Amino acid sequence: MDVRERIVKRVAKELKDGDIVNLGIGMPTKVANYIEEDVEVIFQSENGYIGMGGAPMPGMEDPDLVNAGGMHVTVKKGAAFFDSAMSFAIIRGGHVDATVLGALQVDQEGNLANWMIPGKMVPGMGGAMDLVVGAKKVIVAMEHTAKGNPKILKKCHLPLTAEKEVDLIVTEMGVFEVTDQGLTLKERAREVTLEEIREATEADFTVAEPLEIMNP
Amino acid sequence: MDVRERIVKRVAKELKDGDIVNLGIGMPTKVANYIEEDVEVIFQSENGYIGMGGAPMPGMEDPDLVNAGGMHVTVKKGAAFFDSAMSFAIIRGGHVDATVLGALQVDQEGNLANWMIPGKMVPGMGGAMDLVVGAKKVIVAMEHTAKGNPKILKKCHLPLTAEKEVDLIVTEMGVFEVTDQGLTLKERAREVTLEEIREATEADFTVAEPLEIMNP
Amino acid sequence: MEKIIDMEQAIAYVEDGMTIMIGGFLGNGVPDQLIEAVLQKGVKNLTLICNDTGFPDRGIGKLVVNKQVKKVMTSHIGTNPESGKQMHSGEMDVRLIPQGTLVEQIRSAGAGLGGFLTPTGIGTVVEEGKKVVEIDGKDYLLELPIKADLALIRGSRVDKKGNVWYRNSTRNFNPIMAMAADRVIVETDEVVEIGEIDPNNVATPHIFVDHIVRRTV
Amino acid sequence: MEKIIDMEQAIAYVEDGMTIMIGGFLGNGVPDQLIEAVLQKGVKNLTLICNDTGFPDRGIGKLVVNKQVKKVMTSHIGTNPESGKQMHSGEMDVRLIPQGTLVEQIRSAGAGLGGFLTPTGIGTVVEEGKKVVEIDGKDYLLELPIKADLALIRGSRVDKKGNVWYRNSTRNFNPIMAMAADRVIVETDEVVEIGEIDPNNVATPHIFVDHIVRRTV
Repeated sequence: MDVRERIVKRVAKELKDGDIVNLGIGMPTKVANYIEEDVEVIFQSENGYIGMGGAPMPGMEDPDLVNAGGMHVTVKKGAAFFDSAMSFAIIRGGHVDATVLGALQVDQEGNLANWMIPGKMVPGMGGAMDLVVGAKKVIVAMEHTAKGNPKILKKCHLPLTAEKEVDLIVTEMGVFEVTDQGLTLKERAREVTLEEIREATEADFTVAEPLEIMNP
Repeated sequence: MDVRERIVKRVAKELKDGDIVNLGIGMPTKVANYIEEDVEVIFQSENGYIGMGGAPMPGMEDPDLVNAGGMHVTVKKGAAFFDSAMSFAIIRGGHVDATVLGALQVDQEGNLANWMIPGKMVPGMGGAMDLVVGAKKVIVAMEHTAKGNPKILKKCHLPLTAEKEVDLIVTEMGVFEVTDQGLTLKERAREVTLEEIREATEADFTVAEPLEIMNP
Repeated sequence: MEKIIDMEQAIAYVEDGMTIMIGGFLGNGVPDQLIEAVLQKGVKNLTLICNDTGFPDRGIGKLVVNKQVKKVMTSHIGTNPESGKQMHSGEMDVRLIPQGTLVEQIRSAGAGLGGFLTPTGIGTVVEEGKKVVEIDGKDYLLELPIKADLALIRGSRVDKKGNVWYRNSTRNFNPIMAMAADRVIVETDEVVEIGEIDPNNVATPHIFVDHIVRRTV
Repeated sequence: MEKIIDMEQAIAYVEDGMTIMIGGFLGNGVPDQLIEAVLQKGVKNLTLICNDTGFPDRGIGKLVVNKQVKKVMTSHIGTNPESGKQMHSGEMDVRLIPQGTLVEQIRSAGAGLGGFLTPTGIGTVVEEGKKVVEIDGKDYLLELPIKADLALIRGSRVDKKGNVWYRNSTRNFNPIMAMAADRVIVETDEVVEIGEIDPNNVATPHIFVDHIVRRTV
């Protein structure tokens, strides 16, 4: 299983039947492909609807229907469209159960940085700041390191997306829960040792007892 | 012509083609009956629509369609319904050109009191406070006196609906404009003398030159 | 999840001391059958949030007459003399709120805002106890969000997923209240299959609706 | 009043230095033909308010590439490298605003509010220069209204009175911007007779729309 597949497969398990979920652009979008058969998740798209489905068959694209990444998608029966003010009322108002986003950095206080690298890459925050503040559960899905450097830090140094809002961090190496006391490693990937995780992680963390195996 | 008919007939002349107008409950509602043939006014109802028409034929009442007074009405072709948040966005946001309301008291600073008499009558303000603050032009339509006592005062003593928002006062005796300098009597009813108006009015006012005749 | 429940199941969610939003405007678009059930259940010490207290013999007003209401946040009580009587006797705490402010406070709660600045009420008794904020030389009142434990709303047509469509002036406060309560029960004239309401014409998206109760004739 | 005008009449309303809202989301629901006309007219020093700056070769982005934009208030410029380049060179003033805050600021202007309190942006650079207000122990940013001289929006179907209906995800910022500009021009795929859009399904009531321009194929 490749690294990204492992991550999104694990994230998918966090989503419960009936959950209203917003998936960020990029890797998080793929979470939709790994949701259990008997679990019905309602996907919210920040550009104005609930009930987002998968990609259309080639040639069946609807020019009036894109996701928040501008890609053509479909909607499921029972979908509902609305304007951006309502969309963000839903997001900021706590009506989204979970959001899954990538990160440049995340730290042991649950701070998240995922929208800019000063002087280098400034795409803008789009809807990310609202999502992270408003969603009941914020799941960061990312590779554990970038070019060998830890991304799970004691303290983010890139500009923040939000303060102390991250609840769960899922990487190819393991799963961390963010609590008021800091990070707890809840699961590790089968072939990775605790020592290897410590080496790849700058943040302090405690280890759950027992430490479960990720995607067993 | 009876007193109230004279008032609403004069108020109707203030409404211009294309104006979006909200009429208060009671006498102001009757203004709709006196609008010139070639003037198309769009009536807004605070309970959630534009394009309000007149009363339905007896037996043709739609149970799902009432005005802000709870009375059955009709809508014109091209009407649009919306929720109360949008209705008051329209009202407070300056999208209503004119509102016509009754008053218990109005004063020379343009203050209006029309929603309660402490210890006696406290119906609540409903949408009146928003309307008076939000409408571009606030027209008070009322009888000049109550049981012989002036209602146009130097200073309102009943609790205010809004401060300095009234633009025009129309009574059966005449028409006053409210300016930053105070009241100006612009028109008088044909059979009423200036002296009689002064006696029935507590507020100071100047008299326009020439003083026109109301509803000539 | 099955959202359609019967009146008995619905009314089990209503308890003494709850804060309840009730949709409607002077009896129009009011969930009367849910109100009737609240009346029959006889729960007490309710805090109601509603545009108006209706009429003594119709809708929300009956709860006032039956002395089930401890406090009401509303824009108008003039059509129900019993509300005024209980206000003056001190039996019921009546908070009169400008209609536009009331609906925006409810929206604010539903939209996760901490409040908003409105020009409405400046220079009036509505200002009392509130913070005045000057923006660009103009004064505004800071008004805070209002939420509820339960919202009882009325929809003209609801699909089995809970998407709601409203007819004519029955919409009023209903879609806004649906955003701002922990539990939302919609009373409807008509339940339709999922997909029968065009997704572009849904006024209350199904995620806001917990339960659907069909009206009985 | 006849609201249907042609592109030439529409574009006469666009002037140098104007503040213009443009609806759409990453090219979806964008009034491209109006944008094309603004491009052809070559007006300069525009301040744009829009969700994103689109793509270099499509929609709003072309105005950036053509250096007609002095300032932009937007939530995302990542799909248009030219926006980033002009931001870094100082040619264009880019104000990045969280999407939910941006749309609420526009609504706030349209709704006559003086601003609102949002938790979004607390503890981030978005906080800079803004007032922080604590409500019930939680911090919020005070965000102010944003209005425009002109809004260019896109509607799927418009009746001759100006009532607008939007299809699918093309709605986005369009109805909100229609509330907050002195003049609103809607570009549409389809003009229908008055009454053809069910009054219950109108998303932008006609009072917000000044002019209607038909798209040409």
